[in-house]
Amino acid sequence: MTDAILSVENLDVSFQSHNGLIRAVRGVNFDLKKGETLAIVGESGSGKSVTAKSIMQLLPKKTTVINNGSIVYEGEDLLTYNKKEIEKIRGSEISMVFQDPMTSLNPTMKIGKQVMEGIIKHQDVSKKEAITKAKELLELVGIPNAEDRMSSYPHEFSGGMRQRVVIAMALACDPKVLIADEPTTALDVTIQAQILDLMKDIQKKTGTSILIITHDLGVVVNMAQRIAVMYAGQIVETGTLEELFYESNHPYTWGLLQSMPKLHQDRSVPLIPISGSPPDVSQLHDGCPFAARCPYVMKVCHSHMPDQSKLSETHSVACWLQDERAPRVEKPDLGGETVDRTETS
Amino acid sequence: MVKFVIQRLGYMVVTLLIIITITFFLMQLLPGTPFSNPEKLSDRQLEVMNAKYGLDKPLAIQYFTYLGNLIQGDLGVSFQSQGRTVNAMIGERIGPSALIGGQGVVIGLILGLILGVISALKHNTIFDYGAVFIAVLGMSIPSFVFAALMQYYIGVQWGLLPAALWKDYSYSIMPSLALSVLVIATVARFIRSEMLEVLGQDYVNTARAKGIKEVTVILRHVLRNALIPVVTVLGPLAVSIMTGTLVIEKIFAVPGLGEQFTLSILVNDYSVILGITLFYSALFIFVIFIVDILYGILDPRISIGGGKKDGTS
Amino acid sequence: MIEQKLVEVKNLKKHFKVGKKQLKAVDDVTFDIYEGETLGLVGESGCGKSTIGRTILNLYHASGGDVLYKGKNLQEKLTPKEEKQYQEKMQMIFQDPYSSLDPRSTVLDIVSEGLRIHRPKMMKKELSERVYELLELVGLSKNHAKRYPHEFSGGQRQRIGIARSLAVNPEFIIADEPIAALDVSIQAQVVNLLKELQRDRGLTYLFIAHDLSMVKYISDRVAVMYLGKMVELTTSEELYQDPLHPYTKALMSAVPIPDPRIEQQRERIILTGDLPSPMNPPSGCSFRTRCPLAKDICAEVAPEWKEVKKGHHVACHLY
Amino acid sequence: AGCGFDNGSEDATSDNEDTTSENDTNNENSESEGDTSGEKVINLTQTADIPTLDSAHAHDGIAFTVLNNVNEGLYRGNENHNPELAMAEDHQISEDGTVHTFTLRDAQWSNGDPVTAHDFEYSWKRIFEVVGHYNVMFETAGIENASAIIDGEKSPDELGVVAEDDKTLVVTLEGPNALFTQLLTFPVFLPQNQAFVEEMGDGYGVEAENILFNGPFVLDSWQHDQGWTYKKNPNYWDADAVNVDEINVNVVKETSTGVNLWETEAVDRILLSSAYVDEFQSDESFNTEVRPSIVFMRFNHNLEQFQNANIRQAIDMAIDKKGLTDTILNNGSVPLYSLVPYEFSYSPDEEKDFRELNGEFNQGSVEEAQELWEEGLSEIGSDGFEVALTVADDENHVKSAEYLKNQLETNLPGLTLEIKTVPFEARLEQEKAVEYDMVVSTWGPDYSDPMTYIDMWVTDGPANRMDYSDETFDQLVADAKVETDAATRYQLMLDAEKQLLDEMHIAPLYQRADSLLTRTNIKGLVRHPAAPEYEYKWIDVE
Amino acid sequence: MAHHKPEITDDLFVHEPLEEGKAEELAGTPSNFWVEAAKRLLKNKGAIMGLITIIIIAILALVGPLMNQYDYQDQDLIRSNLPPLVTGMEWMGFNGEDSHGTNVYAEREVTDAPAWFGTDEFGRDLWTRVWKGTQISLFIALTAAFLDLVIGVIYGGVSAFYGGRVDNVMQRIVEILVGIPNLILIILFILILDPGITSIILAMVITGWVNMSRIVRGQVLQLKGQEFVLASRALGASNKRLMWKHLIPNVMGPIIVTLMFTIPTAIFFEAFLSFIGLGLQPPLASLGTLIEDGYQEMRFFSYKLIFPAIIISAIMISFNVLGDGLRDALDPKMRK
Ligand SMILES: Nc1ncnc2c1ncn2[C@@H]1O[C@H](COP(=O)(O)OP(=O)(O)OP(=O)(O)O)[C@@H](O)[C@H]1O
Ligand SMILES: Nc1ncnc2c1ncn2[C@@H]1O[C@H](COP(=O)(O)OP(=O)(O)OP(=O)(O)O)[C@@H](O)[C@H]1O
Ligand SMILES: [Mg+2]
Ligand SMILES: [Mg+2]
Repeated sequence: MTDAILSVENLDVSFQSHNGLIRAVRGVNFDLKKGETLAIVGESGSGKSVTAKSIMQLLPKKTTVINNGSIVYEGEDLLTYNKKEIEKIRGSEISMVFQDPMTSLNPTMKIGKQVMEGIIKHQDVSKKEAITKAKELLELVGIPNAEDRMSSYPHEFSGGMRQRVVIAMALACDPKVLIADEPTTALDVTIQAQILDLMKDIQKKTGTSILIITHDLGVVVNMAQRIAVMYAGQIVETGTLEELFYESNHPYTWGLLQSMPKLHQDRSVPLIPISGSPPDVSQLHDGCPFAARCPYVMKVCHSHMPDQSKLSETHSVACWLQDERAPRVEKPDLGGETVDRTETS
Repeated sequence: MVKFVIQRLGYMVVTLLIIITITFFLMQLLPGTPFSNPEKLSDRQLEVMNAKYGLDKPLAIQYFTYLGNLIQGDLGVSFQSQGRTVNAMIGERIGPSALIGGQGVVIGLILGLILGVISALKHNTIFDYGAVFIAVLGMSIPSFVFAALMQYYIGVQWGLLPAALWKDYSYSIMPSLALSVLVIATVARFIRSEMLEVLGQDYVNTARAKGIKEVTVILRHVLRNALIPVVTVLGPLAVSIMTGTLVIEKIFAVPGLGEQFTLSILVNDYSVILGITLFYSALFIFVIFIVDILYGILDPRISIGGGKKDGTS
Repeated sequence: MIEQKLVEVKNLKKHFKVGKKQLKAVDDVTFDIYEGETLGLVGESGCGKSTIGRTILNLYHASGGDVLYKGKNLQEKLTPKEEKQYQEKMQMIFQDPYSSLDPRSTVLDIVSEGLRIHRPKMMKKELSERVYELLELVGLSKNHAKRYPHEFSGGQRQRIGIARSLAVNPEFIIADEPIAALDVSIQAQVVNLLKELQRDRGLTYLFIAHDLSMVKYISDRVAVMYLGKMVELTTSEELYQDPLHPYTKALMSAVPIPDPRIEQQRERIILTGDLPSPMNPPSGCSFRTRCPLAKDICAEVAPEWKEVKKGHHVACHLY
Repeated sequence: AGCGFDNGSEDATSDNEDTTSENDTNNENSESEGDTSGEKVINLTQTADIPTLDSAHAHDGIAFTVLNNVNEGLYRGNENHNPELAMAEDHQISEDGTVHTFTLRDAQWSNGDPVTAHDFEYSWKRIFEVVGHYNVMFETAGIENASAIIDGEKSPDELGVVAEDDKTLVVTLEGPNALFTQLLTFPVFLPQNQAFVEEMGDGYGVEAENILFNGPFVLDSWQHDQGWTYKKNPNYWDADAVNVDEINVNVVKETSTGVNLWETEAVDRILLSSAYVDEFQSDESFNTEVRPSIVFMRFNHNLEQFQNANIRQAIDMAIDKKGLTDTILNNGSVPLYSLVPYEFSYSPDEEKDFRELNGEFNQGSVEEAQELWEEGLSEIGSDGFEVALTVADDENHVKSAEYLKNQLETNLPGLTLEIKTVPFEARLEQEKAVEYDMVVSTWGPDYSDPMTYIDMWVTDGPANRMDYSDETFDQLVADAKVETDAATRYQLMLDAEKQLLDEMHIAPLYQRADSLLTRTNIKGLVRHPAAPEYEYKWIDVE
Repeated sequence: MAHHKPEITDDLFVHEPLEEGKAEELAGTPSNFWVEAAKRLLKNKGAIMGLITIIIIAILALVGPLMNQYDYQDQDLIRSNLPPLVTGMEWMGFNGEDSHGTNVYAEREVTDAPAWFGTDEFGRDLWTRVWKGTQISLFIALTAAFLDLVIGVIYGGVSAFYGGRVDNVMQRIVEILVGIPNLILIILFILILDPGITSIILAMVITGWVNMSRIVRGQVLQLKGQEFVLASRALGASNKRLMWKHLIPNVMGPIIVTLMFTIPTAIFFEAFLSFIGLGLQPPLASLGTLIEDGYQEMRFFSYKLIFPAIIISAIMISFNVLGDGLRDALDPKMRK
């Protein structure tokens, strides 16, 4: 626990907009440990990207209000850093990969140059060395003919290759923390598998800590050791993979797990969706944000925010059901696959 | 690529031919004859003049004769300034126009760029509004009023620059400034909206995430991409400015092409009208062609001859 | 299952002209869709799935081949009346709930558009009655009819799209990745709705998707495409238990399964290399550049589309 | 026929006549600053470039002025606008007044060749070969066979001019002509050096280097559309009379630009538009120069209402011409009640102004005009009508038209006037085709004689342009043309004007004047009433 | 944290779902696109000021000429060239003094109503003429813009909608049209037709619509590929329906914005025509002709230039700012 390299404490981020304050992130807490992969899951608009961007301080200064909290990296609060200091951290200590490989590369700049940019900025190397380093990086992420392809433009690469370039850029200065914001959402499954594999490989080699953001539980399972589930700007449950998949305690987590078809799901049995739609973050009330969609909702949920309850060293959940006054509820069958049908291919 | 260029050139020639044809016949509808001061020319003399310049022949013959000469690069002689070739007239006139126009475009580009960038970076602040206001003002005041004010204050009252005429380099500054106003306004507005657009792109954040300085991000990633679309407006704008703007040339007594053109239309100097039209259209079409190619060079996504390969944005 | 063919696709081709080149988005594809079934269609992005769907509906003109609907060849010249008739029978649900609804039209206008076109005599009142009915059917209320699309969430929008396609009483619906753009917690809502409608109205679906677990759940049979060609087609059970084509195998293994225990024991076939460009597909079998089992012949001859087991078609030199 | 040709009479494009075509110049002098050599330099302005310097083709005031100052013919106009011997040292006239023998003085072209009688003969005949614009001047001058050559009946070779030797030029006229010496100052009669012209071919007169000089100045440089520079010609026979060393002419098209240049002392003489008159009126550099060019309205004589004398007279009388010149134009222009302008021509015997002799026509009050109007209307059986007034799109003309519309509509009940502004060329076209109701026209003299105004109106004359036809008038003009007695001829012309204006076949408006700023130290600038307009020979800077 | 607060009582821990369907309820009142755009526009102070200015100017253009006893063409030489005089506003320079400081009213003993904006050399009241001119300029501009709109929208729409060969041919025509110097076309128009407002408008329209057609074409090309168009096609919608029901309403935003910029361009252009002498038939005046006249006399009678120049600039700025504001308000990207 003490080996957290990055801890986000009580982070609270809002945006000023024409329709008033949008509270995108509301009191988020989590630690990222050295060498581990933490996944943040949650649906669209739940504040995943905002959390990631506030670590990198990439949110638009004018409209962003960080009301509260700290982001501690190696003992220092990044939120207190000035522009210069944060530029030093960015790319070298903490780097980030964005969701869409199609748009995260500058279309008018050669690949090689884009990769070298960070190297030149953070490392005291000659141009030649930077070129060599860039080439190595591209090879590392599996770009064939790296040397030639350095002078290609992004549009000459396929989506998967572009995403690999983006990863190469992020890895350029051996960052201690890699934040990957939906790094494979835009890619095909077979390509996605390649990229995820690549990230794991690299982590093995460099010991980087990865914060991966996704809404695809499959990807989470593939990559992460621990998971944080976000809903409407809050982390509603955190725990290890096993804890969340087999012992989860939050109705939203249950809903997520249930709504996905199992591999052997009988086609005649309907899926169990979460009713309703995700909340509008600009119009949240006091209570638990999931209350409106929760099948177990209680009176208290409408008016009061539940606190985090610690279920184990690694597992905590924010739900009134954990309160001893709450009625016991039957956990739904999450249909943990029985292990007999494993080898499918 | 070579094939593309040849094809495009072919297109250009055809377009020019059509333009010339239309202009040739339209021009005949202008009232009056090409001979100046016809008030005192007798009919008999007009006849002789017409015969001399081939104007007595059927239009179709005149047209083909013209085309024939054109192919040999001969634009004919002016009816108004007898004996002077149109080639020479354009040659002489284009210099001053191109100089003041070129300088105007450069000044306008630089100032417009600065204004546009400030306004985009300080979006929705007082700077932004200020820059937008200047730009709008630049587009709002008729250029002759602006030029006249400048001439009076800078030239006459403060005596900083020569008020008018065309002698040495210093005479080109004020006309250039007057011309640059429109360019400043256009460029500033364009850059502003393009920058705002580009600033919202993912790759800008990606660049920032690399830890590069904000200035570098703006210069290297934002500005360059924002500038590309400016090329499309700037090309034709530059042509129209550099081929002469009547008003400015008249006010500053600059012997430029725009002034000549208007004059020729008013006195029916057919060969000069045609010559300048041809020159202007050719330049225009050519610049559009160059813009297309430049666009392809600036924006590697555009494949010349193909169009955008895939939606990258 | 009644083995009554509803749609027969024969040697369908759709080539686009891109610049000077031909892009074979769909290249010689043959399959049938039976009445009342759901045929899943999977494949990577850009392999031609949507193009097949649109060509069947005649939104694109086929470059070759035939599409038969109940035995009637739709590629032949149809009278306007016939054309309308088939437009009524075949509908489409689109991938993107954001761009598939006209932002300037109300829900009422959107849902009733088909009725206005095909039942021009319908009274206004009747029309809105019918729209309310449809909205209720897809789980929205009639209060929503006066609203504009941007006021709805993704899931609701997709339901509007479904209501639109149902308005004209179709028999056959092409669902082009109808859930791809939706939040996970919403996807199940839509899938359930589609299944329900199929049960109640005897609809036939061509369900295009790339989420294999959903496809498996919803489809009776699944077809797999790669670079404009169909590589495998069989029942969904068979496909998951016994995929034949190396590409299908890789695809199945690449799908991450949201269950740590299974996932830990899974073996992956990680393909190397990237998708070739459809502008210049590899010679012979188009998958050979990434195929772990490629042989010499694969580079030379394009494999035939054959039925290797009953109801199990594959195009691969290994079989 | 002799319609005029001439200098800018109507000025080609605009009516400020002065501005555009006519020559006018605004010039001026004063040493330009920075010139430390003590040279006398004058900076003038022009409103357009020189179209050509080939005297055979020259047809506008600017070219005439330039030619007049860089070349010299047999005669040159003096300070009083009277012809004086120039290249000719001596001029002998035969008894019957038809054979004129000129003896040339020793003079040189700027390339060193002597100026010979052959140069005159060559030049004069060449005009017919190239069909110069103003070959009609030879017809007006009555030179033998000129008319026949123009009509294509004889060849140019047969023109009545012969160089008997290098120094002797003999010109034969078809009859005696009172205007002959006067006409000889006109630039078509300038000599040309045959060898040089032939060497230059089509390029003759197109650049400063493409022409030879034998006048008081040489053209030192000529930058098209920008300006040109005269330098004193040291080889000129009368070089001692020339005072300035250099004259720069700049092409400036906008009056406001000219004013700004004046204020920065870049130029020494400018033409003002009326807008500036108020501002500079009290300036000591300000002066107005009344020009012989006239502005008047033509009535379309094919229209029923304009065949009625009362109506024409009413229209003319209803206009407050003084208001027009003093308030609207405000540039020194003079109200005109006649055809021949003031101070243009003086009777041969008494030296009286033509105007003084013939007086002013159709003067009267608004009430009188209204009476005429009523009468006219009842004669044509109408209670009013609408007519269009066509004007060229020149500032002063348009202003005048606006004023006329208001005056006529207010003073003549039942009259509606619609103004039609058209480009200059279009106005001419419509005028020549007589496709207008009323049109604001201009006319300037081709030579200093009333005939230049009067013979316009003969039946079917090319300058008639309103289908006016009057036998008495035609007869008077024909008689005047052959009359050898100066006094009788003058009377015939006076009668002709009366004939035209007694019933106001045209409505004169005003006689144009130019408002100018001229540096007070500039003296000796001569401005002739007819082309060539300006004489720089005696100009000086004090 | 909340549950430490005393009010969390045991009785709160009972199952209480929201009423059925509540979760599906949409927040807020139904709003349509235009209403929202209008709201966004209202928040843009610049644009609103522009709009208000335009309205004020438009109203003055209509009633201004009626506000005193002078007609725009009444001449009176006694009143020639009177400087502006507004009783009570002498301190602002409306003091009836010319540039030499002489009170012209006193000097000429003019006793009838003062000219608020001064008079011209004919003694015509400039207040009346300026507003009359504004009226005419706005009329010309609006008509030209409207014609541009109609032609441009149809041309651009058809070109993009049918695409392929049709588009190719139509775009070539545009290229040629743009290549012919429009001064020639304009002069021809003005000469062939009778000079006047109609020919000025037609001359402006002859090439003016090209810009609009380009914008529309670009937009339609983009929209054509959108799925909602395909969806409508799949339902069997005719081309006509697609065009009018789906495409045109969706390009309305850019069209309106373009229109906002077309109007000042047209006013400007009319002023340019006046500069080269191809403007209106007197005694009609437009802002352009007034400026052109005033510019000649700007040193001595500066008021002749200043008032029309201020108004023309105000119109331009207002339309530009309004156009910018509309662009922001109507831009779908600006919507959340
Ligand atoms: N710059 C911003 N200004 C205003 N609101 C913002 C801004 N960035 C994000 N938001 C809002 O904050 C909320 C959280 O956004 P965020 O991007 O973090 O969601 P997410 O969980 O990453 O969703 P997705 O899965 O769609 O990427 C959203 O409602 C979003 O609209
Ligand atoms: N109108 C068109 N013009 C040219 N090429 C097209 C057109 N529509 C599709 N294509 C091309 O045809 C190929 C197949 O496209 P299609 O949209 O059918 O793929 P898809 O399988 O539906 O992909 P996705 O999963 O991304 O929707 C792609 O390469 C695409 O670029
Ligand atoms: Mg996100
Ligand atoms: Mg698709």
